[in-house]
Amino acid sequence: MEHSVTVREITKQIIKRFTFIEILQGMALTLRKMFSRAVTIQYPKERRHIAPGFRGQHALAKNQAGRAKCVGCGLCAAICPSQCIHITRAKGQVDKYEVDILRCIYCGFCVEACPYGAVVLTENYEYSDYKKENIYMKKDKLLSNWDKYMPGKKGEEYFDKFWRPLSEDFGTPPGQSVFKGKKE
Amino acid sequence: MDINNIISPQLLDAFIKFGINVLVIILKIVVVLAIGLLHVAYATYFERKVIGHMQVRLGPMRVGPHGLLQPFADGLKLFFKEDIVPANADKVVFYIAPIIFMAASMVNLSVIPFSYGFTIADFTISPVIADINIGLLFIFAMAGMGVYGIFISGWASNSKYAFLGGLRSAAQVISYEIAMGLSLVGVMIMAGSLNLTDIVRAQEESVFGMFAIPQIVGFIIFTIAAVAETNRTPFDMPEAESELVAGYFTEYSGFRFALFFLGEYIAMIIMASMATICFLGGWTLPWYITQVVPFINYVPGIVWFLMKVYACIFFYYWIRATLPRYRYDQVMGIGWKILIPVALANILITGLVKIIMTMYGA
Amino acid sequence: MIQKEAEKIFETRELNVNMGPQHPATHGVLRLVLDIDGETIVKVTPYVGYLHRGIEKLGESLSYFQALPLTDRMDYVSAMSNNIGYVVAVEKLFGIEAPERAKFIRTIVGEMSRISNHLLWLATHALDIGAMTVFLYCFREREWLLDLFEMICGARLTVTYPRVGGVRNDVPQEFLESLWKFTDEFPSRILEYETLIDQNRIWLQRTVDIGVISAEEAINMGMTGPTLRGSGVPYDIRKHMPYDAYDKVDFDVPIGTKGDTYDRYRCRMLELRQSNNIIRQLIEKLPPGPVMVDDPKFTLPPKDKMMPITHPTKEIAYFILEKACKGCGMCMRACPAKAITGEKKAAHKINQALCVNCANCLVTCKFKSVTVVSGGKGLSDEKLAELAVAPDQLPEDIKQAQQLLVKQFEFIKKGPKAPEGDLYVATEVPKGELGFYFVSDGSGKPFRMRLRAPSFIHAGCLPRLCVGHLVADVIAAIGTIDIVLGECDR
Amino acid sequence: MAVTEVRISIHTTGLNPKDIAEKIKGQFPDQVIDVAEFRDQVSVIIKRDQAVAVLKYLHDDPVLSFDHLQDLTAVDYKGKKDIRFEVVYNLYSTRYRHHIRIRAQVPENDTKINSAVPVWSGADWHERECFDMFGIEFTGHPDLRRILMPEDWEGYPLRKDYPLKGPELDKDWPGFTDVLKRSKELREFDWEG
Repeated sequence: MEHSVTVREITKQIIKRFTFIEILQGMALTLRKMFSRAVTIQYPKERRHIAPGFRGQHALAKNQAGRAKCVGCGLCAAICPSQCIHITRAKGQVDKYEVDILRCIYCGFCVEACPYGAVVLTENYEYSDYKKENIYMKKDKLLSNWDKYMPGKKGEEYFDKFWRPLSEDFGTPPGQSVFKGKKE
Repeated sequence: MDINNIISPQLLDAFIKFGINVLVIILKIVVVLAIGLLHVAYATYFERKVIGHMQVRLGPMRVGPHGLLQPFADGLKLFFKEDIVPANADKVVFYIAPIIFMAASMVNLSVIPFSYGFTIADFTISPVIADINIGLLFIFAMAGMGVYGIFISGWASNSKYAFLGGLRSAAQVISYEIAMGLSLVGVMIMAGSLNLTDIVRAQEESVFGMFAIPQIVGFIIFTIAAVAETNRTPFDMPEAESELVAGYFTEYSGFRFALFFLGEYIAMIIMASMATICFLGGWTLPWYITQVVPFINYVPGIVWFLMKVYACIFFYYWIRATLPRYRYDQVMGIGWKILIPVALANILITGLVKIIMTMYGA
Repeated sequence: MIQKEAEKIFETRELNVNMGPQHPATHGVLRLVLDIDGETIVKVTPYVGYLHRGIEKLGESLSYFQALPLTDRMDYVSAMSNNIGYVVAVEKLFGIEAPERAKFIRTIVGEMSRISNHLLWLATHALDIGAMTVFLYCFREREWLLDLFEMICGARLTVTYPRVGGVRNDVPQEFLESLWKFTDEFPSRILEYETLIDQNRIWLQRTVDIGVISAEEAINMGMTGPTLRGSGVPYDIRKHMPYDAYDKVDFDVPIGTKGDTYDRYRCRMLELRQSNNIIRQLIEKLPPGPVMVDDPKFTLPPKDKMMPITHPTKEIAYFILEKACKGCGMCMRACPAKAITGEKKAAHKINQALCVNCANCLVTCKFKSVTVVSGGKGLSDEKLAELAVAPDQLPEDIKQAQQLLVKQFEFIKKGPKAPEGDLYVATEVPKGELGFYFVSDGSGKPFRMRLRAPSFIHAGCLPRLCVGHLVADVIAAIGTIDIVLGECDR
Repeated sequence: MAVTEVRISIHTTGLNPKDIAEKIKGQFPDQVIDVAEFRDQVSVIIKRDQAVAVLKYLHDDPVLSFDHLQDLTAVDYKGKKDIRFEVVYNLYSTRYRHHIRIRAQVPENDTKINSAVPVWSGADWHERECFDMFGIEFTGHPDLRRILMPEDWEGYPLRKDYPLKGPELDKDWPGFTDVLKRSKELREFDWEG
């Protein structure tokens, strides 16, 4: 019995060796894939779907009256691990709010730290430039980012969803995501 | 003054004939070079597209519709790129090496026939620049010359990566040339000639229609050796990008790099043509196809020739997309320990069969 | 004399090749100095440190909460696992336990991270050996996982998703469904990779018997993870010291026998399947519940409860009650707008024209003298004095908001204080054992944060794996130990 | 093929770390200074003279069998403790699954300790890193060089007295001055023109 098994094994090995079977299988796979749909996208023409809550370039939120929500408490600057936020205040308002984008590591801690919901990370990830000054974000640029990338309801929704933690994180909210069973 | 006083009419006729012949040859060279280079340009595009699609992506898409103008964009880029010569390079040799490599591959185009000759007025034009009787040997000789280009480029760069690439290449190309030569001896025995046109004719007249069937072993050995000879995956030791960065042309840039690049693709086309001519029946179709579908005879032979060549080139790309890379010692082992003995055995058997056939058959 | 000259001329020397730090196959900025005799390796000297950013030193000046993004940047290929390793260690240091649901989510994303890491490893390992198609097939699936990461935390690579005491936010329903679909399809995708390389004769020749290391030697050298298990040592921290939800799932650990490159490759391929299995089990069992530990000492307080003060429509003003103010000057120092004036030991005053409403005075005052006046913005001091009530008599929601705001400021400015002691916590990241050794002196920042990075140890094993083989095998050896230089150099 | 999937139990079979500490105390009574416990983890603080002998005992003893050196590092206790440095060994036994931490004290004026490479060859790079970051010399180490920092670096970065904002601009460290010079040159280049 054992003998026949080894003989069969050896025959199998010999057949494998001389028919290039595994190489032919691989080649069949690549040939098959040649006629399948490409998974890549043509970037500047097509863009990938960006999930809501994407951590991109910063923006300063505005309230309904169109004024900056930021009061300049400095918590974002305090939590920032790379120390890229600089704030000065004068005459009862925020005078300077600057984000050194090139230092920023996009951890999103500033959004989490802000108790006022004044700073957000937008979906903009294309901001390369030839000059450093153009990338250095000043207050007016940050405010215009809000109009540009968080128009209408989008800004409010952002705070509803991604301005963490909310009290539901400490409890069991209704409609929490759970496994709903295998789909047949 | 009478022209007849200076030169006799017969001599003039001969002179004119000679002149036209020279013109035809020059014309042929121009046509073959132009078309050849165009094919090379599109062979790169074809490669990128084929491999791209096999890897579930698209390949070049940006220049022109579906990236059709990509080869020209690449060429322009390489042409205008800064030509960097390493400070410690052996300058003269460094400059010569790509030229040798390129020339050695290009010269091969001259002996490749694309079709049977045809007659216009009095002139028989054979679609081959030099219809020489030792066509096959000539190609081997030139392929051997190409190694010099590779090796001295590796040496002259004065870079260790290039040097290692050059060494590997010299060893590999020389070993596989033997296997390739031996694999073709069977074909020579069967055709009884070294002239490439004659080899095709012999296949057309043979029972099998193409030598790939009776010479299956030789064909497989030739295919493997041709892949190794042109330094392509899975035998791309000399330029193994993940080991030697780019091998012997690591230090080359701009147009000199383009010469190497062109030379490599021309060598690939030559090898594909060789396979087509020696094993796949060249521009002819086997009788069992032409008999069944007679109208296929109206298609010019060159179409079949190009289709077969591109099928071979596609095969090159296909295995490149599928297989990993061998190690240097394993490549040499396959060449010397497997391919050469098998090729020798193939010669022996082919010779014996031929003797028996001539003794009893004819 | 002549003989000596001749000996000098014909002296045999090894060729000295500098591989890296810029080289397509050294997986980053690893530099290897190879002494080669022909193509045979005589000696390998690895040089690391080109990506040294001083994460251990940086950690000493950041609070436990702040240092989390640093761990993303160590092994950027599997940032999620590094985050989990960090938060597990810090949780143990603080002596807190994350809620059940958070643990499950962390285990799910940790295993996703393992799959994505192994996919990248397989892709680059195969590419190094020359199989370039596997590279793109692997990236196809990795892309799917990275998109899922983006769905839950807004970033694909440097995720910063787990938090000390839970995770940043709950996972959406689409995430679970998409992930379930992924686990359905993934086994067939693994088969695709294996069709291309698993039995391929070239692959076998390149990997079998290359870089063999015995079990005793491997463990003596400090190897961990699949690199060690390929040699046949059943050491997996997920089983030896279960953390998160690993004690609630059922999985096997692949163990090799020979300890060569092929065994390590097979181990990782089987681990892909096991991870896929673990994810499926966890999704099925995922319990409902909170995702953050409800203790404002360690976690940020809920934002919506602070709304009564922080919402812009409330138009609040801050006012210092003259009676309660002791004139300590704390608020004066804390005020970033320099709006508070006053003599020492006398009641201070907020200049409403300069005040930016930042609440810094509110949270610093120890004597409950700063109060909130709803809708008081722009009113005169006299009017405010009329409206102002003592903090104790404020409405309940504002009182709660004020307390939470104090917690928020304290958490961010000082950080939670850890108990004194030292602690070593190891987790199983895809590359091996990631250890965090904390020495805490009782302050909000670690006194010493030591990272035991698996890549660092594995890079040190390279000479042992390479010597005697050929140049091409160095590439296979670098691939098989699966190093990332960001983690190696820290 | 050769790789099999095995089931590993999650239950430990090892000794209690306190018992291990007792064992060490029994074997080397004059070497052990203190035993500290925090969150179920036990550290044995020892003198540096016999440190390697203790480690060798832990490695070779069949009951203990600490075959895996998890981590080797140092801590600078400047201003906190009298003896400034401690070299920390985290040991684990993959067979018995128990863990112990050995902390060997190294004084500031003579930062030397014997190398653990003969016991665990994996200690090689750890010790080099300790030397690089803390300046602790491991006697008997085969190849004690800087590993993460450049070879011509001055000072030991992870020591507590290492300046956080160094006087880099006054000093001519070539790596830094070159970068500064180059950045000045590049600034003059008009990228947009």
